[in-house]
Amino acid sequence: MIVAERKPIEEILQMIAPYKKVLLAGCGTCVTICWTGGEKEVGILASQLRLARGKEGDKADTVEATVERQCEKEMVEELRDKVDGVEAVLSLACGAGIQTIAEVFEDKPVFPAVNTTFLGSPEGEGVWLENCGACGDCFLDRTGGICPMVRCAKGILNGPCGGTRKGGKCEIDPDKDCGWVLIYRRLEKQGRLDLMRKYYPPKNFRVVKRPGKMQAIKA
Amino acid sequence: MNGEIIAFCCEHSAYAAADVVGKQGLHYPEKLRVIRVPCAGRVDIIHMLKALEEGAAAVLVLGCEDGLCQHLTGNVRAKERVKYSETLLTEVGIDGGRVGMFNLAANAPHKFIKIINEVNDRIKERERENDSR
Amino acid sequence: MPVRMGIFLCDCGGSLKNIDFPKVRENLENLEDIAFVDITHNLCLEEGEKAITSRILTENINRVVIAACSPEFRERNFGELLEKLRLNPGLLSLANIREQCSWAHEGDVTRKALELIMMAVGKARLLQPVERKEVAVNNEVLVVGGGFCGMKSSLELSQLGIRTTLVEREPTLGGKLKKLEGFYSSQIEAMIKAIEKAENIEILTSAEVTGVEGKIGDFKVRMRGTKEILRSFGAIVFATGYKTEVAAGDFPLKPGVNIISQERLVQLLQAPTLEARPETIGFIFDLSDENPRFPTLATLNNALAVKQRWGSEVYVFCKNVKVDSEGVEKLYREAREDGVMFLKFDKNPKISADDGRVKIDAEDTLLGEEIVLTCDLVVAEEKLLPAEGTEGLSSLLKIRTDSQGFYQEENVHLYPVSSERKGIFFVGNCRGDLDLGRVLADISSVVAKVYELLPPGKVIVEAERVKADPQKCVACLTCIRVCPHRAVQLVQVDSEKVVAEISQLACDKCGICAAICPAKAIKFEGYSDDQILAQIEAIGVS
Amino acid sequence: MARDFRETLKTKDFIVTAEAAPTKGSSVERSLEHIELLKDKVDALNVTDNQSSVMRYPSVGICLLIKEHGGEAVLQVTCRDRNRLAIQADLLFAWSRGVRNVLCLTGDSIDVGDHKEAKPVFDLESAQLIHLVHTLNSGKDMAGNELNGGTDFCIGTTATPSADPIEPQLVKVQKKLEAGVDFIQTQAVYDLDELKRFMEFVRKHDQKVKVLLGIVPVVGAKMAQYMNDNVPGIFVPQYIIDELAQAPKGTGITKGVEIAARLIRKAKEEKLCDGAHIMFIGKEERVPEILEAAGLL
Repeated sequence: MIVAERKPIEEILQMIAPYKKVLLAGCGTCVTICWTGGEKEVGILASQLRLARGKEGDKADTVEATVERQCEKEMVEELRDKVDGVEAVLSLACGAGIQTIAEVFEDKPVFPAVNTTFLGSPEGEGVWLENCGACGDCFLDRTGGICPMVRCAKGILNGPCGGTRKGGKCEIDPDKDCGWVLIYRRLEKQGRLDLMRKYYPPKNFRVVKRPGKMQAIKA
Repeated sequence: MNGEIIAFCCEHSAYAAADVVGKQGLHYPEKLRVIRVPCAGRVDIIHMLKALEEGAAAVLVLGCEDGLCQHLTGNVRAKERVKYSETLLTEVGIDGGRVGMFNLAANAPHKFIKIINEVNDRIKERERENDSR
Repeated sequence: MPVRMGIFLCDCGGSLKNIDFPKVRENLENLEDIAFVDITHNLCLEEGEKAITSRILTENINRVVIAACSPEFRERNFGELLEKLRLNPGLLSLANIREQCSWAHEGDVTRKALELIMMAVGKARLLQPVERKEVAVNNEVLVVGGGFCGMKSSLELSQLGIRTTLVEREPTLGGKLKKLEGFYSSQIEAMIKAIEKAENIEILTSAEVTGVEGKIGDFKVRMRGTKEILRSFGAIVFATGYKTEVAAGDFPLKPGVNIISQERLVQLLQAPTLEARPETIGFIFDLSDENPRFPTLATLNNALAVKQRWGSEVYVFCKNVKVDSEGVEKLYREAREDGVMFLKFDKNPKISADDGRVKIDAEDTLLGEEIVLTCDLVVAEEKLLPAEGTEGLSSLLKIRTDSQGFYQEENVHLYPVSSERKGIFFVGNCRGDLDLGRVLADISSVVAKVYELLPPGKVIVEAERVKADPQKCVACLTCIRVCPHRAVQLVQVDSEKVVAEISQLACDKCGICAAICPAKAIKFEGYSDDQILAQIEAIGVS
Repeated sequence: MARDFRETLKTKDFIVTAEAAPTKGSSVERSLEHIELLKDKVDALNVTDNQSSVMRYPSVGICLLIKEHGGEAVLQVTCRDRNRLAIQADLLFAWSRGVRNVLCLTGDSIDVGDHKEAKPVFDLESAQLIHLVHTLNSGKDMAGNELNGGTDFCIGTTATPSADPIEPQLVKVQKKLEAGVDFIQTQAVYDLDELKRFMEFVRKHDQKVKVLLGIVPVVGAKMAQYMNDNVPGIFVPQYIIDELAQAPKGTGITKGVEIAARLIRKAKEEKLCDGAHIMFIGKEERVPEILEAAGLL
């Protein structure tokens, strides 16, 4: 799923400073799950904005709404009445959602309230781990299902760099595991270390031609 | 609202302690408004923020003593949420000290009074500071 | 249906003098959805019940606000009364104007009382009925552990007519007490016979619990014995006991032929023949300051047994014999009277090997002199530790253990035998160092709790007090991860969407899930977000 | 005039190289001093490439200076700051101007340096870089195009014999050996048993490659601790930290020099490896003392 983090409040306050009435648009999918942009967070941010602006004597008027998937035009369309009634939209969805809402309501200024950070999965309660770089050329068959592109800080193939810390931790963060040590252990357990001993030529970065676009085969 | 103190009180501890205050004929400031909750862990960030938006001088979450929450983690989570609310307030230049979490047992009416009095004193002090400015 | 609210104000027999009730009524009467505001004098008495009854029967109201004493006293009774009058108790909202208003302040508090009532009114407007329904539960209980504690629990449950299955890891029942010499082992034998005779107790020996799924009323328990067993139980009582270990860290010499454990000593005592009768035997405990109760009992019991059986010189080196457990004082006196010597030390004695024997060099604090004793046999101090497998079982059950690895922390709310999961109980020494008296108290306690939670027949639960809205739930698993009572699970609705479902039986109504749900999909009726916010909004409005 | 390093590798019993870190800025005087001081005392000077991800004067620039002043240079190339186009172009340039030796590294993380907000490239990593140099040596570029004049670099790479766990590192070393390298220069090693084990592994896969023991003198207990905590791939054992801690105040550098020389001398005497590579960063002027104490002058 897509993981995002809320932007610093000063940045948000600055973006919406010129607007009296703002719609805070949440998304009910990934950003809800990662505790960043669901109904609960929309409520908290709205309240925080009202408190901040109220203190300056510039009472903000907030409207709150959360749609199931903000990256779907049809679902965003449900917000039309609410969008019509405000001067700007503050979206708590991922970049895809923000762009969809901006496209559907072309005339309305749309601002991001969150930074979309990575694709990941929960590691435990309230902790998410990046584990996919959406590189377009999946390598997981060769690495025991652990992606070196994102689980390694440098995203390198062919094994660990020389900077691995004691106990198989990453050069840049002793709290994070070295992805290649994880790969080694997994493959060792499966008796498939041969896969790691193979040389892999430089990655093809042209697999996804930017801007990316995918056309499913029409049935 | 007009400068009230709102206290979300866990019914297993603080709410009962507040009752004991009354039963023993003890007192706390009249501006206290207790909202009964089943556990401090029920209190959410939005409840605290909304109370401040409405004009509360301070918002307290009062739960069981550490390690003695009927629901094990309720008071710990409450503390984390209060801390987060504090951050949210500080971020926008509002005194984070206006939210607070305290732990007490059902049989601790004096602690209950002490908490409320201290919070009330801080509110008064802040008012004085603001007046003199 | 539009809100139509009845308000009862109770002046507690006219004793709440600092509230001007007529004024309060005047202020409330003007609100649009109020059917009536009654001032009553003693809602807790029969006259109060009559007052409520007649009004509700005639006024066709659908919300009730009662401003009176703390909910501690009458909330339940008011709810029951409403139910009798065919009004859902979920539609009742209380204002505590006595303990938390009239009594807590001097001087006139009419304004505050009015405000507290306004808060209750604000909440009442948003209340929804909470349906109650009967659910079928399995009343059978699984007792894990066939020692004294497990056997006694099974017997007492069976005497109440509750079907019990007793599972024991070892091939025979009896546990640790069976291995103690004398009085205790004979009692255990009698108990085993009683269990074998009881019709509603099933015994599974050489079997272990390997999996527990589900919730109170329907725990699916997997057990491995001679074959794999999968059975459903309504509740599980763990009486898995403890183990003892020679406190190696505190003991300077390694256990061996001359330095033995209590268990080894009992083996020697029970052996038909003895190679060589030990002339001098030393018992040592209190080297660490923990001084556990059960090993104290074992030491005294065995010291006495040695004295009586072998007639050896018996010395007990100790700091302070903990005799606060039942029967221990008596045992201690008996041991002294029979000639067991107790030597008290402050500084830990020096223990060294001495030509096949063991030398103990201690400073006796009572005599104030050094005592050097060479023993043929030393029985070492033992520590009380969680039984083998406790860690595995606790992670299987997703239940916390304390810092020493025993089940159950001393949480006042759960004390003594409940756990964070409804229907799972811990009794006896698997939850810490208890003496027999405390173990017996645990057993009575667990029997009462099981009976209360799972009475014979069907159980009435509030069907949807805390509920995840399947439309709003995004199945993020947050509630499942945070529920301290493990009451939430994923279910499929309409054979497609997977959502969280809260078991009303297992749920302990804390609302942690409702607070944390990022989709705001969980509603705790009576403490919902809008009901809490309505109270906040009512403050200062009057 | 210094000897061709590839020749030195083939013929010399115990090879010695030293690291020359470029300065931050355009003034190269200090580098020149170091070059003059060391060029005849060591077999090659090895120039770092934005070492520790700290932006500096380019490696190739110092390599050219070394050549101009009659020394032998090893050009370090990391994959952190350049993609495959830039790396190939830079290598062609270096070769055309007389640089004959290249050390292939992945490069430290951007995060450890002084431009933490930069975009890390890592289009390639060290094993792929070795393949790339072989490709250029064969007269072609990575896309398979014929080059108008190729290269014939002597190729080296690095290894971390003290890594924990070591096994994943060895997998990588094996790949590099299979790609073909003339020499390996190890990360700092303080425990010669680790070096021995590493050599056994290397020799199992490659009899010809020359292994230079990496020497990073530590000049104080605090520094050693700092390096353990912060410098990737460095593990100073406790006994050395203790030894440094016991040294009288102000004699840290002397002690560090002594320990370094001891390690080199032992490695040479016991024929544990083929040479040493000294990295005395910021104290290049003291390198001769180590050489002398190790009996290499």
